Amino acid sequence: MAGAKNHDFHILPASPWPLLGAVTALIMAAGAVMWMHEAAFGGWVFIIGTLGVLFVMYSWWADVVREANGGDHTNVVQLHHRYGMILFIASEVMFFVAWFWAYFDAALFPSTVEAVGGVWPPEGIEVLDPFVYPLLNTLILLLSGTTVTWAHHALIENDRDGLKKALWVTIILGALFSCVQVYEYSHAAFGFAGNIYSSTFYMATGFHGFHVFVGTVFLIVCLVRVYKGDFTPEHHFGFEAAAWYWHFVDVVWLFLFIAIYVWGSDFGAAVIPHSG
Amino acid sequence: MATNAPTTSEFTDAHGDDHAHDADHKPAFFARWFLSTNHKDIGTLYLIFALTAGIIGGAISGIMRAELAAPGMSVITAFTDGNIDAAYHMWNVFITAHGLIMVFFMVMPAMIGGFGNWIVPLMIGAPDMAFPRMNNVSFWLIVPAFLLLLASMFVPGPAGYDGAGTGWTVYPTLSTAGHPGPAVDLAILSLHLAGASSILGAINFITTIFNMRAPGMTMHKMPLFVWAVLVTAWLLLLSLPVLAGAITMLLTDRNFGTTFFDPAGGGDPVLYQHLFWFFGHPEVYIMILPGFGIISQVIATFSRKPAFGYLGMAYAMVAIGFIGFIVWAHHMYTVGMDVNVKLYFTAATMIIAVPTGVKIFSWIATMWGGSLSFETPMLWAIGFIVMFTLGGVTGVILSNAGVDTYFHDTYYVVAHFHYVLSLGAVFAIFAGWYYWWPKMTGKMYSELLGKLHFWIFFVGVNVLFFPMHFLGQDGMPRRIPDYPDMYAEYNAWATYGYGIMVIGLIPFFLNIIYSFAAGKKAADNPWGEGATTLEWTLTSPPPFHQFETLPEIK
Amino acid sequence: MAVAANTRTGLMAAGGALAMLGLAYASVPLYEIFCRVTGFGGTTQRAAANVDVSETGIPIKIRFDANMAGGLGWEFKPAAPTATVNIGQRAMAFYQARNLTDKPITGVATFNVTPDTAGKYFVKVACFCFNEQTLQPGQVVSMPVSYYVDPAILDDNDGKRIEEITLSYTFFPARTETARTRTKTDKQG
Amino acid sequence: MGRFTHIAAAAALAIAVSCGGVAAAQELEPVTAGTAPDSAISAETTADESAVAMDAAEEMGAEEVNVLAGMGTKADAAMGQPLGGMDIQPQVTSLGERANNFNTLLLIIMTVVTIFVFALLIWAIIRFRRKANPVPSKTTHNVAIEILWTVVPVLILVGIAVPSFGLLNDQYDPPEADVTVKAIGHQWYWEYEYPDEGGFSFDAIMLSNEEAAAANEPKLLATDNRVVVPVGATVKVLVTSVDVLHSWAIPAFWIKMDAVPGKINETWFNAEKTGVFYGQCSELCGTKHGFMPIAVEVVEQAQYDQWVAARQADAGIDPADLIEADAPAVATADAADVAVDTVAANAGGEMSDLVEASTASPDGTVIEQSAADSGVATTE
Repeated sequence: MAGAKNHDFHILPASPWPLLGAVTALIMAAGAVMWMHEAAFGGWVFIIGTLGVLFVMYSWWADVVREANGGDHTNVVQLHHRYGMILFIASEVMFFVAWFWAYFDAALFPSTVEAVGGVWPPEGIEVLDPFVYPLLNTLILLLSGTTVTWAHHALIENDRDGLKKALWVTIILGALFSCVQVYEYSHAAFGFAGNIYSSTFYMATGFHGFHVFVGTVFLIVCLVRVYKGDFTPEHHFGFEAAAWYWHFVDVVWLFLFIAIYVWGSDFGAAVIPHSG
Repeated sequence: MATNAPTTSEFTDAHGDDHAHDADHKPAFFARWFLSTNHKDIGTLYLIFALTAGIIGGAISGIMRAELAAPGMSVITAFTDGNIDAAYHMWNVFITAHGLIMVFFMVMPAMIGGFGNWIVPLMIGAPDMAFPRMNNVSFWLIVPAFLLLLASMFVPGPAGYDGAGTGWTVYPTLSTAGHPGPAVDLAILSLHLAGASSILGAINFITTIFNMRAPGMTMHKMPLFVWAVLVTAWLLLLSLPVLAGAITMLLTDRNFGTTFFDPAGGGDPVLYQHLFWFFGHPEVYIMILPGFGIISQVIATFSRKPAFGYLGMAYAMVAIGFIGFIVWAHHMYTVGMDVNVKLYFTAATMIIAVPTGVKIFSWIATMWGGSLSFETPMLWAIGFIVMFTLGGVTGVILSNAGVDTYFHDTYYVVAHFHYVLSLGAVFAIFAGWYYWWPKMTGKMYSELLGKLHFWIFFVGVNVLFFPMHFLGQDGMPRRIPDYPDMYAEYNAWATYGYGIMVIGLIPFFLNIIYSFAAGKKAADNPWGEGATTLEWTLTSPPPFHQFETLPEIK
Repeated sequence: MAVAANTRTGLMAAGGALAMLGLAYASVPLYEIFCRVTGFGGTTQRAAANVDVSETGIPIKIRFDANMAGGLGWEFKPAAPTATVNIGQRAMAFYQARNLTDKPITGVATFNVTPDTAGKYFVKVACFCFNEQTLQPGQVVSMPVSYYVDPAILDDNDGKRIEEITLSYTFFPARTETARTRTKTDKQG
Repeated sequence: MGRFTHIAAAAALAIAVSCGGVAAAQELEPVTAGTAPDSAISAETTADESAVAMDAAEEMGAEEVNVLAGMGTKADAAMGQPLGGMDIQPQVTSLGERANNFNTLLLIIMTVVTIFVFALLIWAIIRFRRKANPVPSKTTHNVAIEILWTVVPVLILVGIAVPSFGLLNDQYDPPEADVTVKAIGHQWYWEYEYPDEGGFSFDAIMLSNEEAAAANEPKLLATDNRVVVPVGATVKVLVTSVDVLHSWAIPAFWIKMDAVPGKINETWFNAEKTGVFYGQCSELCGTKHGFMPIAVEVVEQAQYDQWVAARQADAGIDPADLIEADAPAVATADAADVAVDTVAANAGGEMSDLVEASTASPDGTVIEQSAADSGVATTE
């Protein structure tokens, strides 16, 4: 046949999702502004836009899954996906760099610039004890990192039962993390607004929490796909991407734990003799 | 397969797409232009978008230049029923919109979205981008981003006035406490969408360039334009998320009571400037690096000689990209930084001049010994070298923190960055436009109109921007709608220059019409022996799906 | 085979978790030692009240600067604009605030030190920084700052050239929701 | 008319204040130092007041008339303001002169570089055009020249860096300040304070075009009140803001410093010539960013003293008090304790650290004011 495709790249047919995604993103963004400024129905516009975006994401990835199962994802296309995922995670890392930057800007130099009483954590802030719930959460996440690897090995060895078990455990651990985080937030001695400690604390850990949520959903999608019979020992990039993402979330948490919870607690104050 | 009535299954059922095997079978209009997964069509959309945004951004600068033509408020007051304070604010809205539009919606879409999309797969011998569908969402996301930015001009900003008058840098606390209305929120979300678009595009380009090079095309055989886009994509990928973080902090400071930039809550307004310029300085190179790539291709083509010092050229761009990440605070010499910090940033900034010099000299060395002809793209490329050199040397002067104290936030800086961007980037865009026009459309343009465009534009922009150096030396601050009388003369010159530049654009638009209406059919390679990259081996325009059989590079 | 592999993986996971738990708790004393040795910790910027600093006899001028922002209806100024102290000498300065309105107003202070280089060497032993202050109508309070200039400034090439250090406070109106509006009754642990 | 009423109003204020006519001063307050940036002086002065003031102006004589706004130094079109030319404004500080010279040096180096590049470019265009050179060479490498064009720029930059770093260091390194001025940015005017002269303060608001023309000052640059400093003195400027970012800049002194809310920045200058020097806000600060100029009047020391005295009288400051307040005294532990207790009680007991701190210094902490002046908290 003239013009026959003699390569392994994936030439896609036209797709409605990008355009629809942009339209729903516009609705979501406009709705967000309306909602933040308390315009009539602003919250509803925002919700409709968000649901639209979620619908587009679902449909889009449903197409990707269909294409994967249909054999379109040749080795080189899978390689693309690997690169794509790594690069996406790299950009996510840089996103967290901004939050860490804000945190350290305030925490490292409290005496020269900041209005935090010359100390970090600021005077009057009753920080969370790092070795209670944060440590528990660290262990939960680290454990989930091992269980997701367990799932990966089970998948490679075609042990579907073990895969399901390990994924279930990972998802439950992820959910548990989120629950502990919510519990901790709701019992923190400081509110969200009004000072730089709570700003950096809640936004950094909050964005991490959001990523945990996304990662958990990603794993749930993988689990559903496992039950539907997707993934083979050779071809399971969807799962690998979820696992990578999960490890990324894990590593970010370790930095948060060390920098914000431990170093940034008055733990240091407790061990260094000073006026208090 | 009928594509004019799109349904989900039709576009997603990968197994029904027999047409994918037919190189020139194009989808029907709506599917082709709105639901595209074709890098060339998406590239075309980007170019049309950039042209539209450029006209809007340029028209805004026209109003600004008209206002500055003479001292006193005379033009913008016409929009505000003579209310002079409202006119002052509208001025700020205009400078903000002009900056954001030109950076995010003109230069970047044209360079990376337009030429990058169109040309990179052709140059590396790839059938398309790595993620064709994601490519389209990159394009479509900048449309709502642009709409949000335009909308922000018509909703309340500071008390009593409409629009965000914060400058494109959106510094707090002017952008937080100073603008309680929703305008700044719309601008922030506009940047979020534009940023998401660019990050997805960057992922796409890096993956494409790493994985889809034709057999035999090693990294060190890639055309310099591909190198340029690769480095640019890395800069986008690593710098834009930091901006996303910074403007998210702005958003939460504005709406949810956080105090990242609010000193009353222990925050620091200067933190925003660090975050912004950590993005903003790489952004400068994001805008100019693809231009470097285009110029390298054009100069080599019309010198009929391969690029001189290929490796030096490629790694100079890598070096510029890398150093671009560690010089950000030279935009902040007057915020009250420690003297040692200023010393560091002065030194680091000056170092950038070295790889930049390597590029300039290598371009001239490419011409050296060549057999030069001066078709329109070559004129733009030589014009680029002239303009970029002038912009570059003022950059070396400004890099010295002790000197910058005087020039910071004056017209000297305005002149400097317009020489490297408005003249550097735009000249590169025009060079690429004429260079690839025959390839993209299959039609030749008129050399006469093209040269007319170049010469009038060249004179115009120099009359427009060169006097700004004098204004800056005389101390005129940026971002002011009215000025002391002594600045009148050179401001008048600048406004005349704007007029000449606009006249210069007439042959540009005429040329587009002429080319479509009466242009000669373009040969596969209209530029002859000097054009050695893969796109010239294809038909003009290339088939809807090219390289169905991958080319082999020896 | 698969079962054995699973068991092994499970054991490894459990072992890993245990090891990390152990490490995490072992890190408490390790961290403590680290902080003792390096002085690195959450509160290094504030000196202990009982730390001995040797007085050098080299004088330096301290300027006290006071600002108000955001339309706070106070008068706020240093009791004296400047003081000359010896580097290393413990000294105390006073600021005065007066509520000029007929309503109680709560302010919150921020401070900084200039030149930038001096920031690391200007040590406040105690101050009213960041503490919210509520002033009744017409009330005047005097706010003390106890400080010293670290003699290490003399070892700093930029620092030793400093003739005068400015300590600047700015009072902002307190925000409605602040750190202390929530009680700590439910605090974990 | 504009200039006349301006002078008249200032004179009226001077008389009112010096006579202790507080009520009159309050009435006239917004006219000269009004906080509404737009307050047109002529518009707010009634015909009667102008008439009174007019008489006053005649009685007082020109020099004293302007005492409150400044010392009446005439703006010099050749210095301290834009000249309308291509050049850097003439510098009146030695550091500014030095920076200017350095800039000129850079400009020369850069011009040479530019001419060199353009010469190469033009030569290439002429020599290697198609007609002149139909067969292109195939040279693509020349290691020697590539090294050369990397190393030579490096050497040039190192050559630039040495004086550049020296300049930066000296800009940072101030001699001890003779006069300290605090500039506080507001949307959209500057407020100035002289902390060492009793802390009097005033606002500097841009003159309208008509007023500036009447006063024979450059429009958009002149202010109703000027910062007055002595010639040949080292003036430290503390810059801060109460709302958004501003930037305090005087081109003729080669200084520019951002005003950041919640932060104090410092810069300094030592003007070697008398005259009036203008600058403009140099950081976008909102609607009237372009209309909050800075005017510094450099005068002889005697005139400066005279101006300070007038300002102090205006603010009700007795210079004799200042000398006493600056005298160091040893505080008794008691005095400190009382103050501490008062504040601690007020702050809800969160000053415990401080109490400890002060009692833990039995060796007699030195504080820099008399015990009486330490304002042992008096709650009213």
